[in-house]
Amino acid sequence: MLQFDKVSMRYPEVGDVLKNISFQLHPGEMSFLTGHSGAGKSSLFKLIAVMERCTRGEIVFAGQNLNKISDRQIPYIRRSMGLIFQDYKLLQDRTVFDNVALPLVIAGYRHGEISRRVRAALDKVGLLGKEKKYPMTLSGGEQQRVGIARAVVNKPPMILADEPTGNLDPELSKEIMHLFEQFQQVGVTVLIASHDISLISKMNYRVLTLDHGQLVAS
Amino acid sequence: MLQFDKVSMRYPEVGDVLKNISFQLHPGEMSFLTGHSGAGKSSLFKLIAVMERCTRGEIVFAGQNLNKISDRQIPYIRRSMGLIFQDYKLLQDRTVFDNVALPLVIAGYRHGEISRRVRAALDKVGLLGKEKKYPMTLSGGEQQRVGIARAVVNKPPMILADEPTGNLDPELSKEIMHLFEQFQQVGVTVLIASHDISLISKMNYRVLTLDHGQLVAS
Amino acid sequence: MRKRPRHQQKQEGRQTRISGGGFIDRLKAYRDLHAHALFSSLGRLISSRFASVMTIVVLAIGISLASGFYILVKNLQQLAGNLESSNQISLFLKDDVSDINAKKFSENLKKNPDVQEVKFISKEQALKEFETYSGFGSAVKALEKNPLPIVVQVIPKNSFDDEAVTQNLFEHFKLVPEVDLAQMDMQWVKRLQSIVEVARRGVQLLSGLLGIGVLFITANTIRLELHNRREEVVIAKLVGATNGFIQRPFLYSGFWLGFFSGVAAWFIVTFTALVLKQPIEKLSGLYDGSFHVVFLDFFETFAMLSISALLGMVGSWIVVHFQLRQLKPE
Amino acid sequence: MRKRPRHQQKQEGRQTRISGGGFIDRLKAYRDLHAHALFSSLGRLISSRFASVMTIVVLAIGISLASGFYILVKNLQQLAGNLESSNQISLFLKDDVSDINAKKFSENLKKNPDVQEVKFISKEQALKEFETYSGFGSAVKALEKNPLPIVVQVIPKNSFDDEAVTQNLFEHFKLVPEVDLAQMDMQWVKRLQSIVEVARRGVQLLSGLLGIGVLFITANTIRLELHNRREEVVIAKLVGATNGFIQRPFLYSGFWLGFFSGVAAWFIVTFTALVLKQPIEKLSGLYDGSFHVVFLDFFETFAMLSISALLGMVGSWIVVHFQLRQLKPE
Ligand SMILES: Nc1ncnc2c1ncn2[C@@H]1O[C@H](COP(=O)(O)OP(=O)(O)OP(=O)(O)O)[C@@H](O)[C@H]1O
Ligand SMILES: Nc1ncnc2c1ncn2[C@@H]1O[C@H](COP(=O)(O)OP(=O)(O)OP(=O)(O)O)[C@@H](O)[C@H]1O
Ligand SMILES: [Mg+2]
Ligand SMILES: [Mg+2]
Repeated sequence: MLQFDKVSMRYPEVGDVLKNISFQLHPGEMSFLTGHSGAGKSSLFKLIAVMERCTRGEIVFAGQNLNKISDRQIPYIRRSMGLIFQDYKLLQDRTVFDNVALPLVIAGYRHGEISRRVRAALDKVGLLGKEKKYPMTLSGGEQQRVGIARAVVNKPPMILADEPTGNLDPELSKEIMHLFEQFQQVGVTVLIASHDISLISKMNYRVLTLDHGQLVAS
Repeated sequence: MLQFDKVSMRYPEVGDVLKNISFQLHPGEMSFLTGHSGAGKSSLFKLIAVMERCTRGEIVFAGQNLNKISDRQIPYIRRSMGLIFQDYKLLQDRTVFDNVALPLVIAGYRHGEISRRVRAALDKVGLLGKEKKYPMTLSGGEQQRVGIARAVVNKPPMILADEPTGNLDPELSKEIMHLFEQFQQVGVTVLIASHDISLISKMNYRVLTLDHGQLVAS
Repeated sequence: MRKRPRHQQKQEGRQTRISGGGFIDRLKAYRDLHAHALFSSLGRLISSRFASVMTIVVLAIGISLASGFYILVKNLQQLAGNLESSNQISLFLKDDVSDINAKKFSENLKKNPDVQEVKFISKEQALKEFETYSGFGSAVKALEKNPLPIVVQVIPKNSFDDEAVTQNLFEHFKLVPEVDLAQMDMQWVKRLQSIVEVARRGVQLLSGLLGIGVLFITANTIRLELHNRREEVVIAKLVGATNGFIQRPFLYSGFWLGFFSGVAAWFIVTFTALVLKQPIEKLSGLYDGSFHVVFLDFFETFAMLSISALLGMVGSWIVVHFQLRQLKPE
Repeated sequence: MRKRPRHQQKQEGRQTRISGGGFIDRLKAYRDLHAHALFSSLGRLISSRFASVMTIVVLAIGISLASGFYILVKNLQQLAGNLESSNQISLFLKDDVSDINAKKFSENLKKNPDVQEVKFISKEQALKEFETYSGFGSAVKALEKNPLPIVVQVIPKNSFDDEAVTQNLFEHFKLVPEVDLAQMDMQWVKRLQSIVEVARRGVQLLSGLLGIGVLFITANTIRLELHNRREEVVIAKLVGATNGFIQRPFLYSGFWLGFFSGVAAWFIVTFTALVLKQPIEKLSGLYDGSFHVVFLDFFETFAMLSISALLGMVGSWIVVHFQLRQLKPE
């Protein structure tokens, strides 16, 4: 599903933030990505979502070489990924419903279908009943869960979650992780960046560890 | 330093989010605030920072009744609190230095003094050398630490930290908590909202627990 | 070898685009998207009422100035049309031509295909006119005998080449035996040309300035709105929106802004014209009263609204097109 | 009982404001804050060059239209000044007054305090003038004897109440024995009044429109900028900024925007006037050549720049003042 081959990435001002990274995720595999603050986890996610391009190496996603796709193709690539961002990235002037519905509206789903799917996704993250509220009037953890609902609403073949439980209490964190496990069980590839080592260690999945941009354990 | 007396708070659309809260923080005391996602932790902080007003009860901060102060006095109240926000609230188009310097500029410090203090604060959170970068080019954890540096730069008599370690690795979280302890030791009152129960339980401080807007343990 | 994987990518891209259902369903969904963008952009304008009204007023001022100038030119042209009658030839007949012969002569002139109008002025009429217009009126009354000749004023036909026709006629009249003296009112023609020249240049310059102004204001407003909504644009891009999807609501916003500004401008222009109508016609009454203020007719009103809406869309397209390329998620 | 704690709060509030150092230090810090806001707002404008240039062009168009109208009025007034000489009285002397007596009479008139200018026109001059201006020139040549009287044209002194003075003089001249007939050129006066009336109304309306326009555009630009920077405003409020601190950079932004727009408008106006100067003066040459296009003088240029800068500040103040109250951290 996803393959990194000797990938390096450089920000002009700070130098290489990812160095010579190689790994492979099989379809339906679930894995964690850890590392200290500033290790390069979010940068790796940006490469996969083509928000940045790598300076060396090759990234292949679903059979497509991400180095070689054109700007016009990027939207269609992104539609097959569910992205959960560290800073949520919600639209502040749209309701929870509209936020979660956005990927479906963009993909051109009909109204009834959108409504059904959004409700199902919100139910999964425990926010049913908050559809009409605006992100500003939600607690930090609730906003984070809206972001999760948006990522899973169009059932993408791959989910990339950047620190999805940073603002959730331990109980809820466990539930969300369980949600990801459910997706994995129906064949979705899941990659989760997280600091919550106690939680990760309790779950028995592969852990990729970054240290100053290098993959030190896999 | 801070006293809540039967405080309730209501959002028109959702009803009471804080119910009949009473507690007291003595000057130089450090305590934690926990509770499930949506319990009302951030709302309680908003009351202290006069971002919202309570519907019933009284809040006294540093001898001033926060219910009775006028809009013109609010800025001066806020200058005596170091606020750390769950969503960082950094200025995206200003450098790290300018972000951290903001409270000092507002309070009218001279240039040399500002520079000295900002450097000291950034050093404490391990970001010395990143002064010239913009928040957008920092990792999530680095941004969170910029927010912490800004809160402590003008040495306020009270620090209010909302989820200050949500995006930090366990190592760094411990260091930041240690930083708060140092402040407490020189007489600063510290209140920290956190989900990180394993970290909280290791440190031996008072824990206030909220459950659906009610204080259930203290 | 390299071409192949690219092709496959494209197909896959298209497949993800097709979200269940057949061609008809996709078409319906597409229509839904457009209708949604059209009305949601209107709703957005209404919900931020204060902001929209300010923008519309600013645009309306620009548009109403531009169409005000258009009306000015239109009225000037009408005026110039009136003044063209000054492009005439006066024939002073010989003293020995009798009144009856003079009348006959002028009747004959009317048959000339180049002549549009002929005005016969008897000696008595000439004296009266002279009294009225010359400023020496009372002095004339002291005259013992009417010294003025019979005058026949000839207005040449309007044609594509006015000056040449007038000149030809003039040369012809010089040789007519009854005519003592033919005189062309050339000074009037020259003055008219100068006035028209000045008006033309001034209006050109100002219209250019205002056209640029309206485009700039629309573009600037949309640019600022885009800047305001860059978060939204970035997020939409991140969840897979194409540039087309993102552009649409901005283009419709531009359309609505332009359209409503056009409507507001119509009111401003009409109001201004109504206020100015009375003194202008009073003034014109002092001359010969043939001048009436003209407004925008139905077709021109329609054109104004269309052009405003179009300018709004073009302005927003320019900005969206150039800025969208720059707005990358990072 | 209630008043007391309030008082204490206020004092404490003030104390937190004083951040170390004495009065002089605070004054210096305050000056620093202002200088910082002034130059940082300039730096911000320069760093967002494209946006600033667009805003400035939009404002400059408004300002240049307004000052263009000002120049128009100024030139119209100059023109009206020329035409005022039409507000004259023509005295037709009796046939039996000899040339020498007539000259003497006109010399005497000059001593009248209400009279500004006296023009003596002999019979021969009158005939010549008549030939040139009446349109019956050639007909006059056919006259055996000059039928025209001596004419003395009197221009009354300019005064606050022109019409009354003219009327008085007119009544006086009627009774003078040498004068056969006194005639006031009233039609010209009426026409002039009508023209001035129309111009005045039009210019008033348009200037009002444009003044509102400039204010609106500035206010709108600042509003959008404020909207763009509401995050910044909210954050500054959260770390203890007073409304004054937050307002300052916006006011200075408004100042710079207005000032630079004024400069740009000066160039636009000067360029336009230079382009129009030639055809207008050519036109004026056809009359009597006494009309010259006037531009903005030094004082007016200064006033224009000051007013633009002021409008910029006022516009931003209005918006900042009203919107800042609404922008609460939540
Ligand atoms: N756009 C950028 N321009 C320049 N440097 C950047 C940019 N984004 C990130 N960096 C730098 O790259 C390094 C890695 O950042 P990244 O966001 O990948 O870390 P992370 O592993 O996600 O950390 P955290 O756990 O704190 O979120 C950091 O030192 C950061 O300062
Ligand atoms: N501005 C608002 N308007 C209406 N409701 C609000 C507003 N802010 C918060 N709420 C609601 O109040 C409740 C408490 O929110 P609060 O942010 O205090 O929770 P929290 O304890 O900080 O949660 P978390 O740990 O997820 O940040 C939530 O249910 C939230 O939806
Ligand atoms: Mg990160
Ligand atoms: Mg919270």
